[in-house]
Amino acid sequence: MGDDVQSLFEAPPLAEQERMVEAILFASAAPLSLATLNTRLPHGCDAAEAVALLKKRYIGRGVQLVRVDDAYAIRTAPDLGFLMTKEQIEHRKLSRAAIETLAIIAYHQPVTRTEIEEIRGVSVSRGTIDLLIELDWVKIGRRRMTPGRPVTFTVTQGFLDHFGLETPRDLPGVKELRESGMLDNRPPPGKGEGEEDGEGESETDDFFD
Amino acid sequence: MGDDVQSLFEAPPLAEQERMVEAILFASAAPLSLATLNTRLPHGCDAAEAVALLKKRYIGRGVQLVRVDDAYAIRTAPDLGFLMTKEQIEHRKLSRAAIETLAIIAYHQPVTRTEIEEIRGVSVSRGTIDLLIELDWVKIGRRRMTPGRPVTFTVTQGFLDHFGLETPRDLPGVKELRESGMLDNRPPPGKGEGEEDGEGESETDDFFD
Amino acid sequence: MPDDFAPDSLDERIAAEALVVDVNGFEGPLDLLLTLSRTQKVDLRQVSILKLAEQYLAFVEEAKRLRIELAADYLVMAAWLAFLKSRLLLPPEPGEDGPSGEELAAHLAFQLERLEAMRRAAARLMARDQLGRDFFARGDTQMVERKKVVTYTATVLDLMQAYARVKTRDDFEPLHLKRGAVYTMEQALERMRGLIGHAMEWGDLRQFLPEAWRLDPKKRRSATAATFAAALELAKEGKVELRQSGMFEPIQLRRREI
Repeated sequence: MGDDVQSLFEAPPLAEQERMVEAILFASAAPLSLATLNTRLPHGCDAAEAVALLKKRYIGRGVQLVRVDDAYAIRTAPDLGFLMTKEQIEHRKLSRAAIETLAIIAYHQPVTRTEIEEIRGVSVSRGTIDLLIELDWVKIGRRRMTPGRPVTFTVTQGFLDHFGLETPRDLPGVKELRESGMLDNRPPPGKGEGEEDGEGESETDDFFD
Repeated sequence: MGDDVQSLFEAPPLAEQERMVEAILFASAAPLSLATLNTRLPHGCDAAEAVALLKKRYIGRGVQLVRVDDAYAIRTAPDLGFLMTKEQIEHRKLSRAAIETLAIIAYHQPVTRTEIEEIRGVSVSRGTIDLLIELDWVKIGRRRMTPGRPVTFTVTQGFLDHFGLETPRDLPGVKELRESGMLDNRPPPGKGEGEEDGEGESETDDFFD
Repeated sequence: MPDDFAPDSLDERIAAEALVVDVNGFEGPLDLLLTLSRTQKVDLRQVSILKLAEQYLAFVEEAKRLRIELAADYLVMAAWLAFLKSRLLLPPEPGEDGPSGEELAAHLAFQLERLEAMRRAAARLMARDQLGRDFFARGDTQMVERKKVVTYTATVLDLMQAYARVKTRDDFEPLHLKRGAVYTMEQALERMRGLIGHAMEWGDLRQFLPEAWRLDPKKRRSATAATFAAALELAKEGKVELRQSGMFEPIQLRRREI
């Protein structure tokens, strides 16, 4: 687009952009990425700056602007949950197996089914991963570049949104677990060391660093 | 109730009441009357006063506190309505024929229409593929260098984005689906499980490598 | 399996008994080991793997005595722990390779510690504020007048299940015939309508079969059935006459004079 055409569509002032982002985020139940916001805003707007301003404005209010992965959403302040009995959704109680599998996927991602089974010491039962995918908490990641090229699982933006996490790095205790070696994929002694597990580890590192 | 009992349940400060009303109105699916607000707020609160404060706070913002009959709701500022047009989206589930056709294209791409029909065992209507193309999930690929030079179909970047995949290779094969319990279909007794699964997998590999 | 092993105290016996009764509550042998290790009342890092192996083996013995059937996983673990125990107690045979008892024990200790760590992490995760329980999304997202844009949704699960359905359909619908080998009655009817004009004399029904469908037995059967059905249809319409001299004799057909 030529310069003269662009100047016809000058971006609105930042305060106005902030209002626009406010309106758009208020109207959406799902988190919206900066890219989505930018396509919805008039030409020349900078969603990132407007979001930063808006976030500051809502500090300490009844609703907050939260970051979920690379997206943003407005959510009620957690300390006011007790007022919301009307809106509370009856959550299906997850089985212990499902909760543990979810935690292992979140902390060890990307993780294969075999690795989940090794950590829990039992096979993943039919339907557990299915359920977690259906809840939009788990999705399929890249295949592991090891023999058999197994499918891996990772957590979703929906998971982060549900548990109020900005990124997987914000999982409770993840740093301590990593430092104490609890997120290592240590091969049992006597088994061919290195190859598979070395790769597994480096991939996990990629994800968190 | 005696005075001394009431003092045990002192109303929160007005600023806190305003936060509460903000959170309740935000999360509510419908406008709420002052009477309803008062039943949801802690004892001793004055919804009318809190609503008045909140209304003032939102003046000039991207959203406003508006009165609807005798109830209150948070709504987009009228001058920003033009930003909301994208919000009205009707979600429809894909038909069984469409999702099966899409799955076959994803797993076997590039694939011709005749091949899709062979795999599905029924003919594929023109409209099904047109819809998938219109959704930007499927595109026309290269012509196959066989008699008649039929066009092939492949999935698009839009498909990968929608399904949260990096590449179509990340989709698990039938054997993996079954092993991870994502597939309830069990092979009928008497049918050699190994042979069939092996075939399914090698087929997928052929197409991707 | 050691006969001479006896639980140290009555308390432990009772605990072991309670565990046996509750065997269904365990999520596999590792979970059981973790529970048993707690009875040692020390930090997980200080747990004696030898003692733990003995506790586990005693548990399995107890389950046998009470005729409680244990899943194969538990028995596999018992065999492995018996092996581990012997490795830990006996000096290694000269020239024996493979990991030492200490290495195996250390790995088991790591597995237990990791499982315990993941349990705690899962508990902390679930204790977090949750969407729809502690904090909430916008309740009313339909804020302006409707402007319908239809989008189609499908999840990756829909996609995978659809593919699995297609790929395993043959398993479930054995009667789903391959298209290529079926000659339909409509096809036969169309062909015969063109031919009966010439059928002045009685002729075998089989001569109406299309050329390409006469050799392969499967195809011939399909074409015969379709042609026979078509002949019946034409007879019903009063266009042809049919006759058969006896059971399993050829069926004959000729045009009906009007």
